[in-house]
Amino acid sequence: MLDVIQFSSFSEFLHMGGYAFNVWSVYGLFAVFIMANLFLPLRKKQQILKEQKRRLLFSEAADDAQAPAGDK
Amino acid sequence: MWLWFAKLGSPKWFYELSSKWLPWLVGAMAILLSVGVIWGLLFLPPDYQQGYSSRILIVHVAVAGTSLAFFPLMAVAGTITLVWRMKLADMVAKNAAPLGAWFSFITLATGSIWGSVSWGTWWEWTDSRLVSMLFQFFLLLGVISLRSALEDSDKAAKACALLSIVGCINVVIIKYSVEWWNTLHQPSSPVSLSPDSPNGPEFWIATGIMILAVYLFLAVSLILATRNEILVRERQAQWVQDLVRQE
Amino acid sequence: MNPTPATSTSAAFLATLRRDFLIAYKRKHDVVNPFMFFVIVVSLFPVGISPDPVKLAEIAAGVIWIAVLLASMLSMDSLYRADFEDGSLEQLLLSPHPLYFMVLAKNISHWLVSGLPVVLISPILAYMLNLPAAAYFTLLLSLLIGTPILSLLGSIAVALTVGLGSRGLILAVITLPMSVPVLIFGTLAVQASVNTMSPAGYLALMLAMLAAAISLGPLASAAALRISVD
Amino acid sequence: MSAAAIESAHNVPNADSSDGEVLLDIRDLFCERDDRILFQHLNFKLRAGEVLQVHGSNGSGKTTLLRIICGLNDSYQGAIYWQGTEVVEHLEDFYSALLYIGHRVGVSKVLTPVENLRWSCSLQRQRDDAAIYSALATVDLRGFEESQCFTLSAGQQQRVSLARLLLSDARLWILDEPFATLDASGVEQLEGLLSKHANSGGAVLVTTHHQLRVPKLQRLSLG
Repeated sequence: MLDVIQFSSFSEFLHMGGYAFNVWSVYGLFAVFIMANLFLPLRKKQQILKEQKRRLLFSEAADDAQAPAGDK
Repeated sequence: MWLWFAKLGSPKWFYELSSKWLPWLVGAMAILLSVGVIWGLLFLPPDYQQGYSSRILIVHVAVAGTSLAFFPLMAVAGTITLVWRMKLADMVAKNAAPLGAWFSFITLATGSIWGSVSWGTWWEWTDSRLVSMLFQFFLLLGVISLRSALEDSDKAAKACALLSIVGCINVVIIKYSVEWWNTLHQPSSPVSLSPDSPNGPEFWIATGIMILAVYLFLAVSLILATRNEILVRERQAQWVQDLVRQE
Repeated sequence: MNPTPATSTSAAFLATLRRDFLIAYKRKHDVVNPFMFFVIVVSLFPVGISPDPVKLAEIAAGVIWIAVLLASMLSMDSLYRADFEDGSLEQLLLSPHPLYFMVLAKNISHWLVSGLPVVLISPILAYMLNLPAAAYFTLLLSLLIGTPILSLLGSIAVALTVGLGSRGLILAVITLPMSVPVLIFGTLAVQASVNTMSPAGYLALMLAMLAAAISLGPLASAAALRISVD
Repeated sequence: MSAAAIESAHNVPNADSSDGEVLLDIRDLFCERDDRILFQHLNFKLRAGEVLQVHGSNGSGKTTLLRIICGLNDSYQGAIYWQGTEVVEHLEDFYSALLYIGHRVGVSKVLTPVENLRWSCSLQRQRDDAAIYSALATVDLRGFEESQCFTLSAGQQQRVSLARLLLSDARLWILDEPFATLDASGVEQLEGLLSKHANSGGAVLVTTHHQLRVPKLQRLSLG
């Protein structure tokens, strides 16, 4: 049973025995749900790193600018 | 034991450990998900009553089963926050609430799409599982809005921890009382409204694989979100600054 | 200067109870408004749905219970707010007595002044909604057991949000889903009486919930107050 | 900032006035708020007969320190001892001996001064109405005993809370800016109360920007 593909043609596969809308919308929703919850955190991570890098660079630049003045 | 516990509480330790584990978790999740989905869509024989619409159930049951884990998870994290004041537990709890709301929402959506075939209606109050899932969804929204309303993050952590513990007890009571309420309002028609009138062993094996895959997905997405939270909250720490420089 | 023994907890409990009664007496609108809200909401249903007595009789139990739920939620707002703003809450937290009993005293007095009047007026509204007479007593009894549970649950949510400026809606989002079991068993009990069956089982379950709420609710509220007053 | 806090902790003279019994002992207190360290390695002792004034600029954590000691704020590390035992383990004993007046003085506005005091006394030590009336007379509120507190001025409401000092037998007073709304005579009266309390073996922890005129005054500066 397990090794039998239930469909003989691609259009039959899409048709899902008359439940095309329901089956495909559920699997579509599921795919969007999973993709969104994996890629949104990854994108957010890039944003966080970018923002923090910017902060660090500027605070270091400010330190460098101040350091010689402090030595004098 | 306690040393291990204290170590686990350190965000740095968690970040480094999760960096090692993530590829494995993602790999296992990807394999199980593809096996589940391909099997579900291509190989699963049609149910004699429901036809191919039973394929919806694989996804629905897996997501629904995983949604039930959120309140216990948040209650445990809340207890750790309140008793041991572990920051990491709150970072997990903070991200678990919106993720749990997503899971509950997808459960409701897939449930009602399945119901539109099986019951002929998109919403059915006599299905106690969907009704209690609806109230779980509302309770999670309550936790999220409490978190966003409290500005002080320490206070928000403790308040949400307490609300999660109260909510977890409440979800159980709601579940049983809705079931009870339901048995008394059952319509006279003898049609089975249970979403898992089973369809042979293949169906259950496929569902089992899917449940495992969705649990792994929960772990992966929660870990990803928690890692982001760590980067934000620990931004003053030297190791985070080093990490930022390397990027 | 030996520290003399503090007052007994029961004396402090009674004093807190008396103080809250006194405040309620002096701030009558806090007590009257939820009551009026309840009466008005119930009388809107016949206007909005149908004046047909048969239809009204069918929904009477649910309408009264939901109106009670909303009125109870609205009245909760006044439980800790004034005390938080004037610092009395800090004094309560710093008393040498178990906070559980202090919170319980506040909950009891609050229920007596805002919950009980709503319960007592409900038979009149039940009559106006054409609820079968056989169910009056059960309605009264179920409200008598159910409204303290609602107060004890609401108290937790109010304690969690007491520091917030505007919290009307967040209070609703937190408390209303938690009230579902009370609503279910309250209306089931009344429906059972309407259908001339015994409501005893439901009332017993509600009593069990009340026992749990009395023992755990004030503990959770006390913890929530310690979090909010920080 | 942290260095300043360590230094200031050493500023507190503990060695020279070692005659009184140690009531309150603060060990290695650390508090951080919003990624900012308010104080760390904070150590001090408060002995019977002492008045300790906490100073510091706005936002230096004076109020936070007082609330931590009271147990109203638990986001700290370190230990607080009351008469030799850790406070968290014997909270009831500590609270029997503690009287705290914060920014919000704990006076209900709809109640009268007498009703307010009846309630606050009932939490710690029962006093009869005669004592309450005479305490109110002492803080110059004669004639206002039966008026609702919202008809009183801020200073008068503060005086209602001062009457609690007279009625209580708590050994430790923790007062957060008690002079803020008081007039000259009120300030003088409160200073008198503090001295008297210290002389009879009590201890006071107080924050104020006011120059306190009391004997055996200790100072602790934050920030």
